[in-house]
Amino acid sequence: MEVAAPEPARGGGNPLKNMFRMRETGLIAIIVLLFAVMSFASPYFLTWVNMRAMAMAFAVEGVVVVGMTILLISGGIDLSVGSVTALAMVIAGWLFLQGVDPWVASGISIASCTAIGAFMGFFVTRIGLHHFIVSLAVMVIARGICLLATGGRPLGLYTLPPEFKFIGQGSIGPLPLVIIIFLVVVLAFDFMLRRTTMFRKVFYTGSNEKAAAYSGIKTKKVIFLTTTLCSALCGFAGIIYMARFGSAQPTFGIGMELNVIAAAVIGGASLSGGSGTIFGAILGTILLSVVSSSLALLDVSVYWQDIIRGSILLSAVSIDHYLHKIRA
Amino acid sequence: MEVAAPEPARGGGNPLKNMFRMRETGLIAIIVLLFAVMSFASPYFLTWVNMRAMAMAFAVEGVVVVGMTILLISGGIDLSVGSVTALAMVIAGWLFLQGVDPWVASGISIASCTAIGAFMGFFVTRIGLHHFIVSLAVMVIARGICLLATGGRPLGLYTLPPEFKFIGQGSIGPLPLVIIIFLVVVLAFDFMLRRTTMFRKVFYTGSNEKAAAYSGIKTKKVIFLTTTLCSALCGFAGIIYMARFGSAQPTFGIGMELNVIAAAVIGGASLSGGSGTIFGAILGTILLSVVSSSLALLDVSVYWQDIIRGSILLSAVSIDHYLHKIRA
Amino acid sequence: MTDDVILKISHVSKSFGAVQALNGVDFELRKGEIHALAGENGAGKSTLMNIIDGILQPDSGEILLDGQVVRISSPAEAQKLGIGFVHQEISLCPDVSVAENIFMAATNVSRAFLTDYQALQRDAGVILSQLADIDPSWPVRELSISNQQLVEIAKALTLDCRVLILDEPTAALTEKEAQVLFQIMRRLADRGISIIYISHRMAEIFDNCDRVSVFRDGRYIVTHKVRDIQPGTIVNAMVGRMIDNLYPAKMTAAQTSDEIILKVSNLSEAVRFNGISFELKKGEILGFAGLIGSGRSEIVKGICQLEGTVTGDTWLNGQKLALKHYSDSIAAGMVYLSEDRKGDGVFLDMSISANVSALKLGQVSGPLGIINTDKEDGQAEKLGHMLNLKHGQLSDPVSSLSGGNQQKVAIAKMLSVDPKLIFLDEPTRGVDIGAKSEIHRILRDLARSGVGIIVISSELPELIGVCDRVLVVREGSISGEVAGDAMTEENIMHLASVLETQKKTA
Amino acid sequence: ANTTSTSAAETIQCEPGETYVMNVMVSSHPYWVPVYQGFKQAAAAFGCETIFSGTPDYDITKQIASFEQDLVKSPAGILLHPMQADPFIQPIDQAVDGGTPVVTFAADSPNSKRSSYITSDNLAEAKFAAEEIVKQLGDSAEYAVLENPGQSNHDLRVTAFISYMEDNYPDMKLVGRQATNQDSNAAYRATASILQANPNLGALWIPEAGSAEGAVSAVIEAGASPLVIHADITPTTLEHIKAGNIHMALSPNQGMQGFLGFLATFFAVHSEVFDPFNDYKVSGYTPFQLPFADNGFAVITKANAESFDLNKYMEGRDPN
Ligand SMILES: Nc1ncnc2c1ncn2[C@@H]1O[C@H](COP(=O)(O)OP(=O)(O)OP(=O)(O)O)[C@@H](O)[C@H]1O
Ligand SMILES: Nc1ncnc2c1ncn2[C@@H]1O[C@H](COP(=O)(O)OP(=O)(O)OP(=O)(O)O)[C@@H](O)[C@H]1O
Ligand SMILES: [Mg+2]
Ligand SMILES: [Mg+2]
Repeated sequence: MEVAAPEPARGGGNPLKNMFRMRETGLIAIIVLLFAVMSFASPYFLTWVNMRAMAMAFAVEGVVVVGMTILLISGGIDLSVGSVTALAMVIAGWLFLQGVDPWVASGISIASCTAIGAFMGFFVTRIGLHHFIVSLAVMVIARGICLLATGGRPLGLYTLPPEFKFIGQGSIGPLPLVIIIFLVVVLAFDFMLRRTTMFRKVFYTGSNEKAAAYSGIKTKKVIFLTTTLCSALCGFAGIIYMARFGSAQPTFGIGMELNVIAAAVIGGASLSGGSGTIFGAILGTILLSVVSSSLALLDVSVYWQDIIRGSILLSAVSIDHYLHKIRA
Repeated sequence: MEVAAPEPARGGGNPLKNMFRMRETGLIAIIVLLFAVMSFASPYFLTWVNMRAMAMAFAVEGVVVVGMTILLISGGIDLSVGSVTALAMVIAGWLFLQGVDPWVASGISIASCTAIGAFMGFFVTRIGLHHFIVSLAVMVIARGICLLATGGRPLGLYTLPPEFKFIGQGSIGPLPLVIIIFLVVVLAFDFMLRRTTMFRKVFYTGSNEKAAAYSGIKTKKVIFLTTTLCSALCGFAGIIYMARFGSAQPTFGIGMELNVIAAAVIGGASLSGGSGTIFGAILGTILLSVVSSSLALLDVSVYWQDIIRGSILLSAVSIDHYLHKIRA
Repeated sequence: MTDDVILKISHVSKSFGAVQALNGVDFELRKGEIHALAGENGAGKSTLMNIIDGILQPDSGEILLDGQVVRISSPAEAQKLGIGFVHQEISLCPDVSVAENIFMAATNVSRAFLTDYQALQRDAGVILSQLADIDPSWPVRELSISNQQLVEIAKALTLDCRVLILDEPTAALTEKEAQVLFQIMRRLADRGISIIYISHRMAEIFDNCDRVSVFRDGRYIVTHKVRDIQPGTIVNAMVGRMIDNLYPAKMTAAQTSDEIILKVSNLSEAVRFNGISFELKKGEILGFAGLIGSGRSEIVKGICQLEGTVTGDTWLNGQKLALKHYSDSIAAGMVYLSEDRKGDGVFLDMSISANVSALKLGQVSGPLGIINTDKEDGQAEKLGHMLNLKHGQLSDPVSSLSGGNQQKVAIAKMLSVDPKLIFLDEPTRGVDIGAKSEIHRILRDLARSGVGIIVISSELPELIGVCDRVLVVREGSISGEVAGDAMTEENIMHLASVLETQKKTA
Repeated sequence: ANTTSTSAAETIQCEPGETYVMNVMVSSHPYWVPVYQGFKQAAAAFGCETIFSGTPDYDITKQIASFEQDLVKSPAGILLHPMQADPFIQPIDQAVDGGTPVVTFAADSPNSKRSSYITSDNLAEAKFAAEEIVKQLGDSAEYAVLENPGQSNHDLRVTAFISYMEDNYPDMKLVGRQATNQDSNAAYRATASILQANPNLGALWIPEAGSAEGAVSAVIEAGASPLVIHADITPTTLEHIKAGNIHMALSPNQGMQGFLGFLATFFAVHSEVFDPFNDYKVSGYTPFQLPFADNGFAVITKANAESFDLNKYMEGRDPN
């Protein structure tokens, strides 16, 4: 369906790197433009406090975007990210309220989310169902477990020890720990995805599963692992949210999946697998989030916000696509 | 990604028809089983009134499912269906409150939705963006227009003339008009999709866009038209909802897209295009809807409903897939 | 060459539903030999190779490697056992670079934590340099089908294998590249590597292979030493009868007509070709020859408005054409058979009937545009029979057919519309010798009945055997024309590559 | 926000540019519209300026970001509807410590340093609905509820209703309890099924209006006549009340919520006019505190329905 424009990497140096770099310059330009416009429109925009508030708004979701991007590259998709993130909060919060040490509770919670990912991976690779339908079912089930465990009410975790809350609320120097964690996760996975042989297999599998299998790659294993990794990162994100909010919310993350997938796609990930970068996906996240934050800062009427947001999204993607095309 | 298993239709007669028939027998079996279990579990289940109520619950959404299925077959997807359906209600309702004749208002509203579909089709076929991202943007924009036009408040249309409300609330003999409309739309499109040359091109395009172009098919036109048709059917559905509820709700249909896509996929539509049937998709709709209605009829605890629904969805799809595999 | 058997297939059977693809076949491969495998389309060659590579599991029978019974459950395992496989259908990852594709198997087993892209490219460049001029940094989706085929071959050369399977690797290659491949194959065999070589081109088998085994209808028939026999023996074993005339008789002087079917004048495209002018006379079959990437396909696609923005004039049967879209071309009776069968020739997951009718649905539908499935099946049945299509049900997806039979479906699709002019791009790619001569005969009959036929082929003997006249394309323009006795491989090759030599001497 | 005027006690007024923010989640929801009108009217009385802010999404991260962005503009005070209690503790405390008083409304963050909390008493609404049902049907009928698990005020309306019934009228029988999540089609489906399973259903309590719209369609189609009572109001349910399809609606007094919300915020900012008999001076908190203020609710029936048409009310008013 997608007729991707050719991307010959004619320049010198590492051509693959060049190719990736090219993919994202358009998005960077758009974001820079947005920042420029906003700093004229509002004197508050370029303040440190506003920047921090905006970064805090996308940092944890960014961790989920990382998992989703890798899964998309391998040819999968996951609609359950919102529910699983909420479930991570609920499991850890519930255990904590039962008297379990919060660190242990978090470990169990992340392990459970990983198990959910493995469960989905099993249905996809062994039974042969499509990611879409499996993750949709799991999205509903995980939300149900959240409601069942909490009776639909948020769990107040005000009593979490300060060392634990530090994950979500503390700062090292001027930088909130949440943002540091975000940066570490993003940089680590970006590097691994670009450079390690392990993650190259993810690209091969997503690009042409048959060809990859013919080359001896255990493609089912790859898909199983990317599915599991995505859920595990949701679990991790849930724990950070819990530490940040000091509560576990059974209704957290409803509709998150579309936002996360959109971010990855804006950043160049293909819904049919085989291409995408973490860096691009994070730029997509930043774009979406900064637009929302900016509209809030400018006090745009709520009734206009959606219209403006949608239009900016559509124009940004079109411009990016156009820039990409003329450069090729 | 999906390695479609071959579907040999060994029996005699019309082989295409056989193939389609085979695809759906598994689903039919599952639905029959569900009906059997339910009629034991509740004495009210197999009553005419309950059947009618259950049918009313999915009939209008079924119209949207038809549009989505055709779009999926052509290789597209539409996340904006819920918003566009709501927008249809809002446009028609708003015009009506301004004094426009409700039939004229409905015509304008459906035409506007069709234009939105054409707008999306333009971005997909001319600019070259992916359906996912375009329809996501339109989903947000259409919702924004709903909010802007109504200030977020539902429009009370209690004063709609009875002839108009008849569309949504009237019956012909024992059959509600809504169900008759649903049946007509489904049967007409099912027939056309299976048998007409026009819709055959949709299959060719979705199966292999390049090969279709190399067969002289104007694939962009096909995609443009299926995209437009899907939105037009959303517009039509919105008008029926309006006549039925006597109100226009700007927040109607949030999350509808996943339900609708799931129904089509359960019914055998492929997310990568090229296959699917209206009949199957409607069976998918019925399955999802009857499960919800049944849980309500049995008064299952709300906290368990999601878990049970998700599990039934997953089992049904697995069983269907398995039956399909052993038959092949 | 020694006589030790490295790979032995014993009584292997495999069926797909009702289709018995392999029926108790035996096969022996010796160390260091090049062993050809011949058989009609659908004889089960690829199926057996897929079993050896672990892609398919046999229903019964055994595989012995070095005398040991082995169970090969996946390509990964086959690789571990030292089996390499170049597939009949190209299977590369379109999104990643040529270099990465070539070393995919190596990357898979590599213990290195990081991928060294520079080394990959350097090494890929070395391997490619023996084969063709392909930039290893390009994503594979940018390559033409023939270049992709070369990448497939390069990929196999990186494998550290004892048994190398090549399933019709030359189907999309020209003589020049094929010769390079044969040299490489011989070098490998001399190093003790055993090669299974599948091809429908008799000349290749006889020039390059040591032994040949023949399959028919899923059964093993016979194995011969190549030097002991004549091509006729093989053909006979394959099809169960003699084929005396491989190519049909050409147009006689008496049949020559002055009537012009197609006239092309000064056709140009921005980058891919320019100044193309030629005429096609009634009753004649015109050939297009050229090296890989010379632009033959592009010219023909340009004429029927499939690709590119083209300037210039075209007349069909005296009528000036003003085509806007390929559908106009079809309506005018001018159709194109694609060289990329899998990519744009057939709808793999749709039924045979639906594939055949795709070009002109109006032919199988009633007045309201309602498809008459009986008519549709009848049309597929008729054309399938004519082309000797081996298939199960007409409702089966095309993906269930063997490669050569898929090609026949693609040809049936073209013929279904009763065209006035057909461009055939590699028409017999992967088609067996019997069906090939049948197709050639059909082309000749069509030409006699006044249909214009233009054939692009990388197989020079085919061009020479079938065509009355051949135009040679070089770097996007026509560099010469040969006809009659001047139609020799040497003359064509000279015209196709003269510039290269000039360049070198300059 | 430190007024130095000595005559503040006589003419308490905002300084030019003194701005008050009302921050909510799902800011496009019509519920906020009359609340903000009340807020604005009170502000106008004191010559203050107002901003309506928040996030259109049901997303706590975004609401916290918008709250923090409000602070960047240094408003005098903030009237906040916190989507969840605990996540807002830190942001509220940070705001209050930084000199911006925060008042919560409709949902609370009790462990934070917010100075007041204005709400409608969901328990009182639930109790009123229960009493009304018993009054109409006697104390041994069947009833059902629709609900929206996860949204605290809706949860409260339902759970309080059920436990009040169980405690006071043990013969009243709960026969159906379905989640419809404010989706009218889901409510239609659930109500139709409940009516099937319980032909003798006497009453239906719905904690919000969106579900009520769908539920009424099902009731009318089934030809049943349970007593429908719901909370909140929309133009459509209003018409159903007028037509007698819905017995009554209990709607929180939104205008009062906003008006009182402003007053609580304003006096938290201008607390210099107030010197109460307590320890605020040594303990350092705002003297003006309302730990819980009930804004009351309206009972909407056929008789008074005309006054609750929001579209009519908003004619000629600026929603922003
Ligand atoms: N996946 C499949 N499903 C059903 N039938 C199949 C499948 N794969 C192969 N066949 C059938 O098995 C038979 C043998 O096919 P195979 O591909 O081995 O032939 P081949 O000798 O390689 O022919 P060719 O020269 O055309 O490549 C054919 O009749 C084919 O239709
Ligand atoms: N999609 C494309 N993008 C860029 N260049 C292309 C594309 N397709 C073909 N080309 C280039 O156009 C030129 C002509 O290609 P064409 O396929 O017509 O050659 P050909 O003579 O048919 O050879 P082949 O044997 O490869 O089919 C080649 O240089 C080829 O690389
Ligand atoms: Mg083969
Ligand atoms: Mg070519």
